[in-house]
Amino acid sequence: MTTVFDEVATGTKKLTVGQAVNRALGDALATDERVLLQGEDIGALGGVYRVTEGLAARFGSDRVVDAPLGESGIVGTSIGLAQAGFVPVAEIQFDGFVYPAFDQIVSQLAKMHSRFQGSQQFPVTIRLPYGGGIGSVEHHSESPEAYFAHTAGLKVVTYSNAHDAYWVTRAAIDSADPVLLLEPKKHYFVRGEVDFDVPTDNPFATVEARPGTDGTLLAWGPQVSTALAAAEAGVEDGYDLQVLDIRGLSPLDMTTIADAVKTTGRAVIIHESSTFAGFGAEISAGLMEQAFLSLEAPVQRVGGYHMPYPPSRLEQDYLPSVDRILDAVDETFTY
Amino acid sequence: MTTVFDEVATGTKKLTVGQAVNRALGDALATDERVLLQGEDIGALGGVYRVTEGLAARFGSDRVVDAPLGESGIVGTSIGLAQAGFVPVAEIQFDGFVYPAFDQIVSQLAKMHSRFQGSQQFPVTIRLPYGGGIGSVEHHSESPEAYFAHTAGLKVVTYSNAHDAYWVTRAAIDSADPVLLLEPKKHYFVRGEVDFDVPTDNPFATVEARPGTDGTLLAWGPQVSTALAAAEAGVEDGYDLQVLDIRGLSPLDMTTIADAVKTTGRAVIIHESSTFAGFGAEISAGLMEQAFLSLEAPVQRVGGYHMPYPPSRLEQDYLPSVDRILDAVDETFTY
Amino acid sequence: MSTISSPTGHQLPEEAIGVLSADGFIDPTESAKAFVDDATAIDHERVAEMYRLMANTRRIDEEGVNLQRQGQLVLWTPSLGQEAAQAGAVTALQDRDWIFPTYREHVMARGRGIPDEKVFDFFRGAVHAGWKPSDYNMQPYTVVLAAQVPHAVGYGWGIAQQQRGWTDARRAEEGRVAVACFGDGASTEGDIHEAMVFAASFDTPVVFFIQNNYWAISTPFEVQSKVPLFKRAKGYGFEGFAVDGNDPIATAAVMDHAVDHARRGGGPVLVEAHTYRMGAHTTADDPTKYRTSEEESQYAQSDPMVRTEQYLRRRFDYTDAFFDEIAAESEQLAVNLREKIVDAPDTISLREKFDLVYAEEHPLVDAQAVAFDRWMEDEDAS
Amino acid sequence: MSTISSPTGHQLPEEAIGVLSADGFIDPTESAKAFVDDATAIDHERVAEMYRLMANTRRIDEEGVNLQRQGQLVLWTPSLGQEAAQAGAVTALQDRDWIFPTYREHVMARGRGIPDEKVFDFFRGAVHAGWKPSDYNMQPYTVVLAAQVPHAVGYGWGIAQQQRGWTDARRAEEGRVAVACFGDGASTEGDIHEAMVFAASFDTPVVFFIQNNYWAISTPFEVQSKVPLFKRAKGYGFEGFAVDGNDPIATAAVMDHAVDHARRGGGPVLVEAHTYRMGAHTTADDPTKYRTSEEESQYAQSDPMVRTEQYLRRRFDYTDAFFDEIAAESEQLAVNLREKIVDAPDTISLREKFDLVYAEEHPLVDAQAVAFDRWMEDEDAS
Ligand SMILES: Cc1ncc(C[n+]2csc(CCOP(=O)(O)OP(=O)(O)O)c2C)c(N)n1
Ligand SMILES: Cc1ncc(C[n+]2csc(CCOP(=O)(O)OP(=O)(O)O)c2C)c(N)n1
Ligand SMILES: [Mg+2]
Ligand SMILES: [Mg+2]
Repeated sequence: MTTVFDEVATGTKKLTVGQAVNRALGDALATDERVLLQGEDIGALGGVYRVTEGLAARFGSDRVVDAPLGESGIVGTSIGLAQAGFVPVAEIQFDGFVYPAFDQIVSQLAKMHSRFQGSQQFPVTIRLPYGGGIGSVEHHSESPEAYFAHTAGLKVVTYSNAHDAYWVTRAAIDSADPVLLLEPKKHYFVRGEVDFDVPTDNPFATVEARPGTDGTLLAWGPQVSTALAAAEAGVEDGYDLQVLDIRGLSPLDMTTIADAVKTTGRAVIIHESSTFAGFGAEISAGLMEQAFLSLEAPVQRVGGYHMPYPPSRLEQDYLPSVDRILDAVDETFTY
Repeated sequence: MTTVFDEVATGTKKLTVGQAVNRALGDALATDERVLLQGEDIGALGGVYRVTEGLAARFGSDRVVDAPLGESGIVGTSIGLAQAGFVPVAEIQFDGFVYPAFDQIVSQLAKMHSRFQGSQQFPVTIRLPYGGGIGSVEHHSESPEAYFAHTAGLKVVTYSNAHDAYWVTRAAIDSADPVLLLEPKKHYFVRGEVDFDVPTDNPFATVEARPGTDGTLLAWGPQVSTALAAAEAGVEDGYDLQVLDIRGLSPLDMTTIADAVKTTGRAVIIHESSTFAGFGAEISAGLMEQAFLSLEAPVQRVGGYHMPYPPSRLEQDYLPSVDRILDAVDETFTY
Repeated sequence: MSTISSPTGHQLPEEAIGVLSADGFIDPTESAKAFVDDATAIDHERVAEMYRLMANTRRIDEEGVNLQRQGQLVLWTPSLGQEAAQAGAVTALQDRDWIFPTYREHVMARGRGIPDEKVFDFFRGAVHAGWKPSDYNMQPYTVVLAAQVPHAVGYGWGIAQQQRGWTDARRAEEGRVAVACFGDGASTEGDIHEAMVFAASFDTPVVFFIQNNYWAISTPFEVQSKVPLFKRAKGYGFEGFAVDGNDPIATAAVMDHAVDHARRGGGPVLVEAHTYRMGAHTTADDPTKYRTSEEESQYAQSDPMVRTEQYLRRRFDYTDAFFDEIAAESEQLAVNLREKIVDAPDTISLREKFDLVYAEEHPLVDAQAVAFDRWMEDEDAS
Repeated sequence: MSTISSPTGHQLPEEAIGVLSADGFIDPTESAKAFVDDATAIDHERVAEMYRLMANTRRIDEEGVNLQRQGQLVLWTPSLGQEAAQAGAVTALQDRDWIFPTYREHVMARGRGIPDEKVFDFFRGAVHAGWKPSDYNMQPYTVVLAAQVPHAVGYGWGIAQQQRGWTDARRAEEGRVAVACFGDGASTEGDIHEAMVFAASFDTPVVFFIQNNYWAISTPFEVQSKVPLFKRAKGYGFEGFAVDGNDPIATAAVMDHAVDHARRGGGPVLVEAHTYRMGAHTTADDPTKYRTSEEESQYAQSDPMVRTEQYLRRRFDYTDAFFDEIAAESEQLAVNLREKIVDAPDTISLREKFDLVYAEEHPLVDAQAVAFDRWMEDEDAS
């Protein structure tokens, strides 16, 4: 799937999200010899989604390393590699396989900088393909962002298109702090324009994906496209809906979000994982605190139900849909 | 510390929280031969807080088992024990040591009933002493409720006094579903009246710990006492504050909470872990959805800062305090 | 002797117990001594039954690949090449024993009498668990590597307690054993280690049954370990065996021994069956990216089904009649399966899933179910 | 020979390498053969240095218990009884090597020149990490059992890459080694296993240094394993040694060998030092609940400090003068420490902690810090 590139990218190119990530990883490896990739099957195979295709051949199996099959070991050794001066980029193969590494992420990696009183940096990036709608078996479709965003010391970021895939990945690797990089895997094969000129904005900021005045749809990663489709469909119902693409969950660009919702007065938050104690709750609570007087109606959440991610034949009923989003928008107009 | 009891409890007694838990565990062991306790140091030592003192001697080291030192093993084997017909009660020694078991809790235990289409129950209780303010070293003072409450399939419960310690523990063990039982360890030595008559209410419901009309303080576990102290101190400032004691985080008794806040119009949520994407966010978002029109002011959150739990000399600056709570109440009166 | 040396350098470890040559002659390895008599004493009925399980499953396996290509399945995990190992293991068990499988134990599922369509319900994305575990004393397939292994140990711990004080005779009659299956890749996960520590500590009747098929997706075994995995057992204080997993009678004899040892209360045992994943990891995999066709064709020569057939012919004078019958039976199974699977409806709706999250009531789930009902009605109406 | 058989049944494993008897005579164990020469060749300066580390630390350790009783510390973890093991290990290292300790490596911290008060800052709840790791090439104490062990392996992996292609001479001069410390209890954690797999897979220069002190709080070693832990190594394909950890010269010689092996690029090694936790687990512990005083007094007889003193006297004619000097020095250290610790102020404020959560800016943390400032001002004003 992925083309292998030989030089650091420049100009503008049409790439899939997966190719953009591949290019970002390749450019990071090419420009900083401290960068080391490890993960299950990322070498000869190029990853189960071919996102790392060609990188082992180009940079050597010393820098693009097929790890033994232990997620805690992958994250734990990445911490040690950082202590030895490396900039590790660890891949966890699927969302549902990150939990064996939870202690090393939440209790070690996230806390090391603070624990060591800043005397050592831990620029570890954990790449985690996430999200559903891909018709796969159990544990391949989860959205664990809430578990991680709560964790101080960790940055949690994502993106929804090829351009951002490139720049968010570069920024994650460049970050002096540990970053959990959530990759919307159902978009790996979605193509878009990537501009390789260094962006002027912060790649982790929240950006407007579509302007609108009647209400704001807030989404990230795989659900930005659903939000955009809902906004489009909403036109027929007479709604002019704004869509915000949240790239950084931690840090969360609450200023941009609150300012936007203050203008529209209505907000619907969309995400795939269960709404209960999900990350949408933080945004809703944040709007409560920062935009209360401007709210025309309670902020609504559209997300997964309070159940484990269902078998794939049922996932379309489980995931947020255009109709469910517009229903929530309707609800805000009953106030 | 704990007295060892020989018969199933009856009547009313004054006990510490730790003694009440000890009694609940003993009564469960005495009344149901399927109950099996396992955990690190729970046998001869009686647990690092002596909460299981005397139980191994009374029920045998086959039923009160010193486990090898692996948290994932403790939870993983508890799942298997449940499949063999046992009712396992697993202790994880401290909040900060639960993360190595995260996969077994979140991805296995919580999902098994749903995965198996209800053909098998998993009545596993995980006892987890939690919370800070005890002057201990790193990882002994955390409040990880948000990580677990988000997880469908798991019940997450806690309590704030000796009476509830007894009944919430009994109910957790009786539950046909897996329960994460958060034990407010700083209260282990706090004494209270325990009424052993079977309670008429649901032990996981939210209850009013103090009536009040000007605003509602919402807290659970170790912070209920802080909330009560704040309500008391608030009298001087002219506030008549209600305090709700939230025992079930999942299921969360949102009806009681919303009804209460609809009456008072103001709410402050108090918890120890970082507020960002903490469990308070869910309550705030829930109030947004269910009590919007009755809110006189935005719901406030008072909790830990966005940092790892600090060294113990600094914890009093980190934890919610009466002053910080009243400050938040003041804030709601600026609207 | 059935030593295999592969392009990636693997070779049956010298400690591996093997009895049959690749073409089905009795030709024991050095290390097989203690097991040759037991292995060769396995009667023809059991060998034939193993062959049947292997042949039936291989045909269904092929159908799995086909059905996935035709869009009927979301995924399929071929057991191609690993049939002898699984057949040897499952025929060593009593019905009352419990199996804790990975996602590739199709021969074992068949050995337990699990209908193919139940296995396939999982792979067509209809359910997370294809069958009711207690109907077959086999836990549904687990996808998170190694996670089922502590479950097996906990189960074994429980039955060890229930069997405390039993006489040897009663153990032999009624004693149960848990078999924990996992692969060479999964062996690296921390859960495997904790499971082994707990198993040793509580003397649980658990057989750790490793299918070392030399690959974990694209990762060769050498990345996980430079020494065979049976050697891990000694470090926990129990016995470990390496067996030629493509040799059905060697595997059966070693598993018989291991299961018997566990059943008598002797504690855990580890059996590492050296086999080879002849197919792709799953239908989503492309082995050409990471292994050579020479390697694949070399292993094709040690095909366990061929070996079993040869043994039946040579030692027990089985003839074409038998093999033709099995082939026809297998074909019929495939036909039946297709009928049941192609365009099969959902077995459960999302609405029903609400009621399965908890055994007891949960107000939030109930409220969401009500909202879901209302929503579905609106959808139908519009 | 210094075999110990305890009330709970432990005994030095027969494979354990021991050179000194409990009273300091040279009396090697059967298994010590390969190490006797190296051990007895250790010069008196090193033995004296080990003794100094042990004696100084023991006095400070005592002070730890006192200071905790007096409310100056939140907790103290005595190293009492484990001094020889740690002294043998730390003196086997070069300054450039890295140590990844648990929370009980006080002799090793001293060996690295870490000032006592920095160690105590951790135990008085002032900081989570007592010292700047790169100042001493020693990671701060880790509380989550086993978590530091994959870090050591990752560090070793990193340096192995940096040292690729180095000549043997350069390795000997500049090569670095990582030492991963853990206890018998921690050995059960899954992280230990994954760390060992990674270490073997990447041939990392890591020495796994286990202090098997036979207790994990109240849990006897038998619960973790029925066989000594050095046996685990073989299952991963590297070498493991058991050593009498109360014998300073045996431990030193075995650690010298292990470190040298790792330094030359030979990959990981495991050393299990059999010792005994003579004190409580921590000041919060009460060993009378779970072990007998007979057991404690039996182990008191193999006190490593006595043994080292006897050896210095017998073999190297050290006299009272030396021991008195060390005692005086130790006393002075304790006095100095008390001065620095009693009622010592915070070393850092919560306000400063805000700036340490992230290396880069984080708007939420910044906003909270501003709010915290405002809040503190209000508090001060009111
Ligand atoms: C915890 C976890 N990590 C990663 C995966 C993704 N994954 C599925 S199968 C597989 C390889 C497993 O190899 P092995 O254990 O040898 O079994 P095999 O597939 O060869 O039968 C991987 C990495 C997973 N399922 N679970
Ligand atoms: C993951 C984890 N689980 C539990 C604990 C609590 N705990 C602290 S020390 C200890 C015993 C450790 O025993 P061992 O590894 O033998 O080391 P020792 O204390 O004997 O030096 C336990 C259970 C912990 N710190 N970390
Ligand atoms: Mg494999
Ligand atoms: Mg110990």
